[in-house]
Amino acid sequence: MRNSRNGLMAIIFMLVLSLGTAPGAWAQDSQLQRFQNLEGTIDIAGGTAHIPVMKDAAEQIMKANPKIRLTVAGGGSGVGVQKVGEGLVNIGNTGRALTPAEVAKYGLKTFPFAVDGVAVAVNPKNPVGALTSQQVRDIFAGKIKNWQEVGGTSAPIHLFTRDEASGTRETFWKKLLKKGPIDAKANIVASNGAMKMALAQDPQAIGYLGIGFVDQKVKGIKLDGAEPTQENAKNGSYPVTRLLYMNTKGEPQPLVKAFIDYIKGPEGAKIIQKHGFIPTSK
Amino acid sequence: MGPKKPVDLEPTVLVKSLHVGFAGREVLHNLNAKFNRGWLAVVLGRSGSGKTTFLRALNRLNECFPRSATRGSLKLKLQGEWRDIYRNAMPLPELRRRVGMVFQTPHLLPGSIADNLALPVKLVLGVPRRNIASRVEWALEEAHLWDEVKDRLNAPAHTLSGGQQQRLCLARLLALEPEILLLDEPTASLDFRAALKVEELLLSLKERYTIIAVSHSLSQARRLADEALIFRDGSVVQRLSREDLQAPDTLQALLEEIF
Amino acid sequence: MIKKITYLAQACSWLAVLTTVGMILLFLGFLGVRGFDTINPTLFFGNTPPWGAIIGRLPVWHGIWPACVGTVALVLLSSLLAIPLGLASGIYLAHYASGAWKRWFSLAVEVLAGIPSIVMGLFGFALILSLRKTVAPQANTCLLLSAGCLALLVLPYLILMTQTALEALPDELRQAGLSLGFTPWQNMVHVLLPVAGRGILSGVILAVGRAAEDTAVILLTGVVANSGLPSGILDKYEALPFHIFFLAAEARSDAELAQGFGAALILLILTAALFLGAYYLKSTFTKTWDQKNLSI
Amino acid sequence: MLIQGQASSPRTAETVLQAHWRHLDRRQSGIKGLLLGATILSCGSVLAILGFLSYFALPIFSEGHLAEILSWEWRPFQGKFGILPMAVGSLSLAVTAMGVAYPLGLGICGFAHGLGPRCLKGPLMGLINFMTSIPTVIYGFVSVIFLVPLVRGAFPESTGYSWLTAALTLSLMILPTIVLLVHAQLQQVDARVRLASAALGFSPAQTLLWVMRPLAFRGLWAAAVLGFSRALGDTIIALMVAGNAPQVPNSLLDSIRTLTSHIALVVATDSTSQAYQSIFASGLILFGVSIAVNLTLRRLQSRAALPATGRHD
Repeated sequence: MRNSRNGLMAIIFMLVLSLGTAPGAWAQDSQLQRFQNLEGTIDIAGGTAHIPVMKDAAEQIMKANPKIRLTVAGGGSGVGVQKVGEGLVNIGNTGRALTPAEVAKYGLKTFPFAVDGVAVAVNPKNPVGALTSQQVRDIFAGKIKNWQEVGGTSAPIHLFTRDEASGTRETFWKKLLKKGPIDAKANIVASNGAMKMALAQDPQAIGYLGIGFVDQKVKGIKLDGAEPTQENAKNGSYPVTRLLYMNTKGEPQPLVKAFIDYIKGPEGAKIIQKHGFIPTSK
Repeated sequence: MGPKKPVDLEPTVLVKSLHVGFAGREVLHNLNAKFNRGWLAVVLGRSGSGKTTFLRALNRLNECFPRSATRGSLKLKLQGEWRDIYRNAMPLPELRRRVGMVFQTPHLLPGSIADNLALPVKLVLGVPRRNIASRVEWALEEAHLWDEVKDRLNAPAHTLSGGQQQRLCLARLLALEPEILLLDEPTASLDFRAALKVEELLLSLKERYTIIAVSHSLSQARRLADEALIFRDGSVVQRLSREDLQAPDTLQALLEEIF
Repeated sequence: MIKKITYLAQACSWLAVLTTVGMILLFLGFLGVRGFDTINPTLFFGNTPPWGAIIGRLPVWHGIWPACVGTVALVLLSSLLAIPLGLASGIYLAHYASGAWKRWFSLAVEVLAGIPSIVMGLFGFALILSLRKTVAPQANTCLLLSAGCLALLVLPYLILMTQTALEALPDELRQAGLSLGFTPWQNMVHVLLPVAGRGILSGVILAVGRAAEDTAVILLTGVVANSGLPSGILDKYEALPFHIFFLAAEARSDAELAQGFGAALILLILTAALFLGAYYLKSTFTKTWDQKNLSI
Repeated sequence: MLIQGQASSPRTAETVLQAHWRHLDRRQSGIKGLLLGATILSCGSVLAILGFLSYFALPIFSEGHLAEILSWEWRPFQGKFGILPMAVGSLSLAVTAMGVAYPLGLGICGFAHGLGPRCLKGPLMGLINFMTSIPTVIYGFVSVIFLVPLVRGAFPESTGYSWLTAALTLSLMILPTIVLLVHAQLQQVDARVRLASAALGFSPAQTLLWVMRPLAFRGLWAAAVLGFSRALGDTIIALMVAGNAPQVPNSLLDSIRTLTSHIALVVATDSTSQAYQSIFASGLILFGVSIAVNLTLRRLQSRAALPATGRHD
C-alpha cells in the first residue's frame, strides 16, 4: 500500500477498510480463501481476448476481499509484454507465446491458462459460411474484393484487422496467412471486443477474433471445412489456435501468485469456460 | 489640528528642465516651475499641452504607462527634506502617498464608502484596525462629506453623486496625510453646483498643502488660483498672478491663448 | 446585381445555419433519446446497492460510478495543480512582465495552448518512462500523472483568461490604487482581483470543463477500463470520457451500449453545467463593465 | 496634522512608517519572485515537452532511421516504419473538415451579422457557444453509433469508418472555434462602421458584404488557421471513426489514420523499436505545426480573441 493518498480518497478508503473487514463471501467459495489475508493492487494490461476473464475474476475477488484492487486495461499482447517488462503493470497478458528475445530482455515468467482459436468471422447476415485458407489469404491481401467471388451476394468486402500489438493478429498472420500481406486499406481496430462490434454492425465486414468472442452477434467462418469451435481448437482439427498467457516479471509476488493460481484453479476454469475459452487445466 | 499659520511662501516643489516622453515622443520639453505650500496653483492650457502628464510626473504615475521616459530634475520638499524624486527616490508607493492625486473622473475603489477610505489607510499607513474608524471620520469631515454620508458608510461608493464621489476621493487622499495635492481637472465631470462645493473645499485646504490643480475653466482659475501657469506644447509659456487673472485685458489674451 | 448577390448571400447563410443547427440537434437529440431512459441508479451502480457504493464500502461492477468518481478526482487534482500556477502566471503577464520577456512568455503560453492533447499525453508517458529509468524506479502511470498533464493542457487557458480579465480593467482603476500609494501587489489583491474575479472565475470553470472532457491525455497516462474507485493519487483509475470511448469500440452487449449512452449524457450534463456557470459569470462580468460600475 | 498611531512623537511615527515600508518592500519583491517563478514554470513546460519529445526522437537521427521514418509504408513486421501516410492522413482530414466547417462558419457569422433576422442572433450564438462545451468523445461516440452506419448504408464500398465520416464529425467540433473568432472580429468592425454605413443608407446585409467583410479579413484568416490547427490536433474523433488504416487515401470513403491516432495506437509498443521512435517523430511534427500556427496567428491578430474560443484535442 502506498503512503500518499489524496484526502477524499483516503476517507473513502478508510471507510472501506473499517467496513470491509467482515465480507460474507468466504464460506461460499473456498477458492477465494487464498486471498483472505492479502491486500494490495494488481494492475493488469495487454491481451484484449483476456479482458472478459480478467474482469470477471477481478469482480469475484474484489467482492470477496475489498482490500484487494485489480485494474484491468487492454492494449494488445505487445502492450502486455512491454508494460509488464517495464514494470508498469503486475501482469501482462499475451495472446501468443513470448519470444525468446522478450523473455531474455525482461526476465518474464509466463503462465498459459486457456486455449483459444482465432476465428475468421463475418456478420451473421452474410450468406458466406465457409472459406478456404487460400480464399482468406486472398481476401486479406486485397486480391478478392467482392463477396460474389467467394459465393456471397455482390457487395464490396470490408476488411477489418488488428493493430500490430495484437497477439490475435500475430497468430492469424502466422498460422493462417502464413505471413502473407494484409491490405493496407484494412480498417484497424484495437481489441477483440472492438472487432466483434465492428463485425456485428457491418454486413459486408470480415475480420478475425478469438473464438471465445464468437456468439450470435458474429458468425465464425468454417475454415477448410473445420468449424471454429474451442473443441476443434483443442483437439487440433481447427488449425489456427494459440494459448492465452499471463506473464509476470520474475517470480510473481504472493498476491499476484494467488491471482494466477485462482485463474488456473477450478473456480478460474469456470470463469474461463463461461467466456468461451478452454482452460488449460482440463 | 487647526489650520497652520501661513508662513511666508515656503517653496515645496522645484521643477527644472523637465522632459517627459512616451514611446519616443516627447510631451513635456524643458519645463521649469516652482510651487509653494499654502498656495494654490492652477495649470491652464489646451488639451494636449501636457498638463496631465506634468501632474503625473510629480507622483511618477507616468511610469504606469508603457515606455515612458523622464529627464531633468524634479525636487519635492517632503518631511522638511528636499528630494529629487527621480534620483534620490523614496519608495514609489510612499512618494505617491505623500503626493496625492485626484483624477478628472472619480476613481473609486471597489466596495463601500468606508472601504474606499479604510483600505488605503490600512494598507498604506498600516494603521491598526481600532484607529481606522476615527481616521475615516476625520477625513470625511475634512472633505466636508461626513454629514452627507455618515448614515450610509457601508453603501457602495458608486451610489454617491458625482460631486460626492470626487470629494470622497479627496477625503481618501487626506486620510493618508499627503503634503502635496495634485488635482487633474477635479470638477470636469461635475455640474456647476457640485463643482462649487469642491472648489470651496479646495480653498479651505490650500493653507495647509501645496495644491497644484489642472483646470479646464478660466473662471474656475479666477476663483481659485493664487497663481496660474499657462502650458503650451509641453512647456510653461506664461505665469500669471492672482491680480493678472482678474485684469480684463489679460483675460482677453488668455482666452485666445487657451481656447 | 447587388440585390442578387445579397439575396444569394442571405440564402447561403440560412442554409449554413439550418444545416448546423440541424446537425447539432440531430446529434444531441439522438444522444438524448437513446440516453434518457438509461439514467437510473443501475446506470451508476449496476447491481450494487447504491448506498454501499457511494460510501465506498462495496465495489461497483457494471456501473459508471467509479468512472464518475475518477473524473471528479481527476478534475479536482488537476485544478489544484493548474489554478494557482495559472493565476500567478496570468497576473505576472498582465502586470509585471514587460518588453521582450513578456513577448516570449506570451508566445510560450500560446504554443502551449496549441499543443494537441495527445502530445501532452505522450509527454506524460515519456516522463514516466524517464523517471523510472532514473530517479524513481517505482513511478507509474497514475491519477497524479494524468492530472499533471491535464493541468498543463488547461494551464494556457487559465493564464490567458486571467491576463485578459486583468488587462480589460480600465486604467483608472489601476491608477486609483497606485496613486494612493498602494504597492502593486496590494493594488492587485485588494482592487484588481476582486473586480476581475468573475472573469477569472469563468475562465477557471471553462478550464475545469476541458479537464473533465479530455480523453487523449488520460488515454496515455493511466486510465484503465476497470479499476473500481480510485484508491489514491498514485493508482490507476477509471474516467467517464475514456469509459465512453471504450464502450463505443467494444460494447459487448446492448446493455453495455446503453450504458455508453448514459455515460455520454452524464458527461454532457456535467460539461454543460460547467459551461452555463461560466457563461453566467462571464455575462455578469461584462455587464458590470458596460454599466461602468466598478463595485463588486 | 493627524499623526499615525496615538501618542508617539512625529519622529517615531516616521520610523514606524519606514519599518512598515521596508516590510512591504521585501514582500513586494518576494511576491514578484513567486509570480515570476510560476510564469517560468508554466512557460518552461513548453520547453520541457519539446525537450522530452526531441530526446526520445533522437535515436531516429543518431541511428540514421530518418529516411525509414519519413517513408510511405507502415508495415512494422516487414521493418517498414514510414509515417508519411499518417501525415497525409492528418492533413487531408484537417483540410476537408475545414472545407465543411469554414463555409458553414462564415454562413453562420453572416447570419448573425445582418444576413439573418436580428432576433435569431442571440439563440444562434448561444448554441454555438454551447457547442464549445460538448466533449469531443461524445461527438465520436454518437458518430460511431449514428453516422458510421449511415455512411455505410449510403456507400456500400465503405465500411463507414472513413475519412468522410471523420471529416463531417470533426467539422462540427471545430465549427464553434471558427464562428467565435470571426464573430469577435466582425463585432469589432461592426462597432466602427455601423453608424457610418447606416447613415449612407446601406442595409445590414449590404453593410456586411461590402463594408465589413473586407475589413474583417484578419479575423477570417485567423479563424481559418486556428480551425485548421484544432482539426489537426484532434485525436479522439479520428481514432474512433476514421478507420485507422495506415494508407494514403484515394477517396473520401477510404479508411485513414492521422498522426494523432497513430500515437494513440502505437504508444505502448516495445520502447526500443522504431515504431516507438515513430510516435515521437509524430509528436514532434504536431508540436512543430502548433508553433507554426501560433507564429502565423501572431502576425494575424492580437491575442485578445483567442482564449474564449480555443478547444483542444
